[in-house]
Amino acid sequence: MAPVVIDTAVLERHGIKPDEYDRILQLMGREPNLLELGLFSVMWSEHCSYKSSRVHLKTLPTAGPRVVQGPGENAGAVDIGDGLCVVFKIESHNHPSFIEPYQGAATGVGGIIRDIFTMGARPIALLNALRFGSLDTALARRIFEGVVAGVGGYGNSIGIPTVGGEIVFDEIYAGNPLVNVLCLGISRIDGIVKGAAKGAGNPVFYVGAKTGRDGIHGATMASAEFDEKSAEKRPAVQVGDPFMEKLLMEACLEVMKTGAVLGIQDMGAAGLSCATSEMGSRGGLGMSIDVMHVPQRETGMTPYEIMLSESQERMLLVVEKGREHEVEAVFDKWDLHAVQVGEVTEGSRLKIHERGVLVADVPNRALTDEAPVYRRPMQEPSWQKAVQKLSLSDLGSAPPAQSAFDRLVAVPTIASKRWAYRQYDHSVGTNTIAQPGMSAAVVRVKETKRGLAVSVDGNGRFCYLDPHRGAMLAVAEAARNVACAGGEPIGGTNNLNFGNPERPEIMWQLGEAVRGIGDACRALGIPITGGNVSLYNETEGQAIFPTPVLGVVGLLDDASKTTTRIFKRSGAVVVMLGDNLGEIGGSEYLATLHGKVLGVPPALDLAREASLQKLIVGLIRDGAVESAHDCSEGGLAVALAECTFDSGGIGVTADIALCGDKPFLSAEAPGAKVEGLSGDWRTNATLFGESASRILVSASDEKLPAVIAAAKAAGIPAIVIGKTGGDRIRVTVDGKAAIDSLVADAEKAWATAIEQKMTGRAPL
Amino acid sequence: MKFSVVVFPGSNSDYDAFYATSRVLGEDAALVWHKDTDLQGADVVILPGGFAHGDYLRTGAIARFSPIMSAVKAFADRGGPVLGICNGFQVLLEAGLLPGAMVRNDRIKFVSRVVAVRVEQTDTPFTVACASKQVLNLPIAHGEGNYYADPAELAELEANRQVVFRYSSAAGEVSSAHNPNGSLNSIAGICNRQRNVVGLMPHPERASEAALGSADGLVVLASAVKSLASLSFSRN
Amino acid sequence: MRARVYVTLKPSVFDPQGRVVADALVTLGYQDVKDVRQGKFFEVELDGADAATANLSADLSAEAQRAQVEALRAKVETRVTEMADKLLANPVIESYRVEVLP
Amino acid sequence: MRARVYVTLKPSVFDPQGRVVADALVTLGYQDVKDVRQGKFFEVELDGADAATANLSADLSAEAQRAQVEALRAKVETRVTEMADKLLANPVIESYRVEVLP
Ligand SMILES: Nc1ncnc2c1ncn2[C@@H]1O[C@H](COP(=O)(O)OP(=O)(O)O)[C@@H](O)[C@H]1O
Ligand SMILES: [Mg+2]
Repeated sequence: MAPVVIDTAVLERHGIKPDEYDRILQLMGREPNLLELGLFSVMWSEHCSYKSSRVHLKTLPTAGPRVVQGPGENAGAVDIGDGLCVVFKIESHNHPSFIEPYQGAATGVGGIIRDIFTMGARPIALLNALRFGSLDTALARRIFEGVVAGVGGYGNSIGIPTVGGEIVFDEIYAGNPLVNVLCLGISRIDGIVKGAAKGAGNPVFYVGAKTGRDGIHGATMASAEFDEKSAEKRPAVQVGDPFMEKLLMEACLEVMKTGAVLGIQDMGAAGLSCATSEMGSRGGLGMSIDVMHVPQRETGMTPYEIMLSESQERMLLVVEKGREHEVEAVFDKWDLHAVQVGEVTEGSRLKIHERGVLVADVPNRALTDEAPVYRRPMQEPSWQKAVQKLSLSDLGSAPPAQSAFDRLVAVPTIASKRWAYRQYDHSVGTNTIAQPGMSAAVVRVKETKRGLAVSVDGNGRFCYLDPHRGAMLAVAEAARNVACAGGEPIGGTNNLNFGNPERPEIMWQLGEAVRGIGDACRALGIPITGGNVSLYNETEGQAIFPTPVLGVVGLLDDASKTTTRIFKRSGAVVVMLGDNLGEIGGSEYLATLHGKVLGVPPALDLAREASLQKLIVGLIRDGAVESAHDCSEGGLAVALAECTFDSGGIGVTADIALCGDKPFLSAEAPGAKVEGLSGDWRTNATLFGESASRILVSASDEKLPAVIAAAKAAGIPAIVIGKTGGDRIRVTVDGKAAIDSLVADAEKAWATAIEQKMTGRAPL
Repeated sequence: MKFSVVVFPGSNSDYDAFYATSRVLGEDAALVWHKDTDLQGADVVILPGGFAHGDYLRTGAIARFSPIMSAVKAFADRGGPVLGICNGFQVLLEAGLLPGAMVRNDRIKFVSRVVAVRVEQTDTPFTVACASKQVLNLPIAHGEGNYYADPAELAELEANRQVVFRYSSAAGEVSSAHNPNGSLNSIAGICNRQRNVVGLMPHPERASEAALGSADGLVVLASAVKSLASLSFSRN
Repeated sequence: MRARVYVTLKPSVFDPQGRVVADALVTLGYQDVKDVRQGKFFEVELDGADAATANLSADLSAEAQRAQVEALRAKVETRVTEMADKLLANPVIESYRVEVLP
Repeated sequence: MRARVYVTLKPSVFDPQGRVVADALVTLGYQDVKDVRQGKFFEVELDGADAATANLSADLSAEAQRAQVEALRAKVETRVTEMADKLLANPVIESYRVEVLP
């Protein structure tokens, strides 16, 4: 390669800081050439190296009796019995989705699917967690429309059902939407294949789409803040090819069954650079390739471009020498042509050749394990304490409960997401037992009686107000949703969406959130088996809310025993498990009705949360309850209404006890006392407060004593609040009328709110 | 009896059809690769849902040239029962085994939900076990299920009773309000003149077990088993 | 008046659909097909523009008429280009060309 | 040599995509948009055809050269029309037009 003077301008273009360059010189023992610098640039980017978050991620609990594979591989895996494991991971594609919503989201889906089948697992479900600005703006509508179409476009085509997810709308995400996608697959435990090189002399194969100039420096883009200039340096956005990926998936799963594949890795961020160096360093071996053999879509590509390209739908395989023909035969069947690009070598160097000439020679661990690790300074934001103060008297008067209820059921964050999920094929694969629209998705595991419940949850507002507690609440909510479907939480994955980590306040948010995830996961017995970090989620210096998204997977021994949020019949007793403390800090109610994000998020007693989840899983397993629904955004009133939706119009009559006037004095939140909680304020806090650890269940008169007894044994309050029946949602607070709506009216507002925003007219 | 399910590159409901016929219905079933030329002794052929060849160009357009399609054509010509589900229906249209064509859903977007479908004809191999005007709850999942035929063709289809399924309300009334994609005459499925080749957009194989929300679709597959006793055609 | 907007993926952007069509053509025996790129076009029909032309034609010289038509075409072109920019093409991955029909 | 195949839905077939684009344009303030029809086109690149032209050009009169090129264009047109017939367009709902590029 032609010698290039590596000056500050070159380093800057590669996003390499001066001290990082010193480290490169030290690791290399000489000056790198431009290609080598390119390798360091992409591999040491935040996206690939986790350099800012690594010290924190290390603190997460990752072990457990069921864990088959923890973090570090392409995806995590957890034992589900019968020799099978569930393989899952979550991944973000936030920045590309802002630039090109359809393709950004589509290629995000493609990327996470590859992570799953790379492990030897057949993907059976997709979920997503999305954040957009307000649907009252044309920009948010355009991004939302494109992202949903892209998620569907890719998943539908490849034939993996999108079975659930969550969508939140808040102006804070207007210039930086979040697109987090979780994929889950099933594999035999002994069928897991890892992304490590094995055996010097074994051939290295490339298969899939040809390499083009797309996305060069995509990984570094994902690690840079948006500013006005980024409009110019827009790299070519990749176009997803779900058909190619479908062929790759089928062929790879088939080829892995031959046993001739010793290691496999997809080429995602940082493309061939990442796949070759990671496979080498994981296997403690080297790799030698010649870019001449890499199939190319464009002419005149340089080794630099070939190594850094992020063309989609490509895989790298280490094959047992002598069995090449078996591998080639399978790929040929699928009209894919696997080509040998190099071989595994002794030592630990990544050697890249161009027509036989050595053009890069780097110790592979220098690119991976020895990437810089930063213990970046953390500082609680100066405004943190101020936003936790909530004085109701400053907010004026409280609206009547009825009008607050009417507004809340139709606010896009709470409203039905059917406009989105009706664009997702959720029935393909014939495993989907609980479809989108339920609290958790449930898929069955064919050939067994088992089922898996999955949920993704996160609450950016809570995390903004208190990142530690907000993150604990996210874990608790995801696990509780899974438990409400009858699943015992067995593993988790997380996506950390934050701003610029070079700012101490952002780093503090990240550190606190990770600490919260760790605390909650330890208490609830949920090992974290993987995840993803997305930093620099900022526009013009404005960071998003810190938004950790938790994906929790739960196991049902008998999938047929699952239940949903929906009331099944008239005449059932409605019971609230847990305490109604009227906590309105950070609630949807405050944001929607008063335009404020203030206060402390609800308190969370982790021991009690764990008992509650055990309780509900047991009740569902024993068939003691007919429905179960977690109370979250919109509180008890909205949760009650949601139980009536999709039931065919079964109403409910309930009376709720007024919450206390000092619900905020829990030991965990000193100083968080809300002033002015009386009158209508107190009624609204009772109905719309978002206290954690609450589940609404319905049960028959005969089963009621068993439910009460089980709750008592678990130390969880169980309060009978009403009965199902009629065609109205009637809620009184301490006997005083508060809400009285026809189910049909409330349901229509809830079901069609998003469609109306998107089409500007009432739906058919 | 044996169901042969054709696998095109990009088929994604092939295994679902295989599972429903073999595991749920308990019949023999085989997956047949599109490059093969032999249907493996099929009694019934299913062209499954999916995105054959990515559905790039047009749905079903490239798949019709697959080697296996000559065998499917010959099988159909001999009177063998052929069922095209969703993408399989689109392939049958492109291959000329059924008349008409598909255009984009009238509301453009991909539609995935359960719809009610009324059985219009019970004298096809895939509806003999249905009651007349029976309403089935079946999932649809497609972006291009908006059936089109020119006016003369459409009139002929109706005159020959070739419309086998129509979108309807739960009570069985047909109206534009219950038409999810803009199909002419609310058509959800049709058959050929000989009545042995049937194509439909809804997915009966995805509604063949109560655990999945509906077992209404099983009657479509079970019909094939029932009809076979009375049908006579040569397998080779 | 009518105009067409032709939209194509930028040359640097991979076109999976075109590739599959090209493969299909080769399989069908057209071995000489080297590449296929797929694009789309929109034929936009605008109201009023024709009426405007009609109105003017009567009491003007041929040259003045031609100038009027030219001005109208230019206006349509600007307008449709604006539409392409705003809605019909995605500037991140696509480029477009506008053609005003006679 | 390159040729383009333009494919459109027949006028009798309702074009939902065109309708949606037209509606969107009106919503964006282009009230004078009367109708939009969406079509697609394929740019087919054929191998060898150029080489053939190059070979011939040297020792022939300008006229003969032109005739040769014309013959080649005609050949390409026939060939691409065949492709359109067989694969690129569905005659039930679509019509097409072939244009050989210079
Ligand atoms: N992006 C999405 N993709 C698929 N399904 C979704 C999506 N967003 C929401 N849903 C469905 O709507 C349900 C309701 O969402 P949410 O309000 O978050 O419920 P919960 O309070 O149970 O967490 C989700 O559980 C999910 O099944
Ligand atoms: Mg939620």
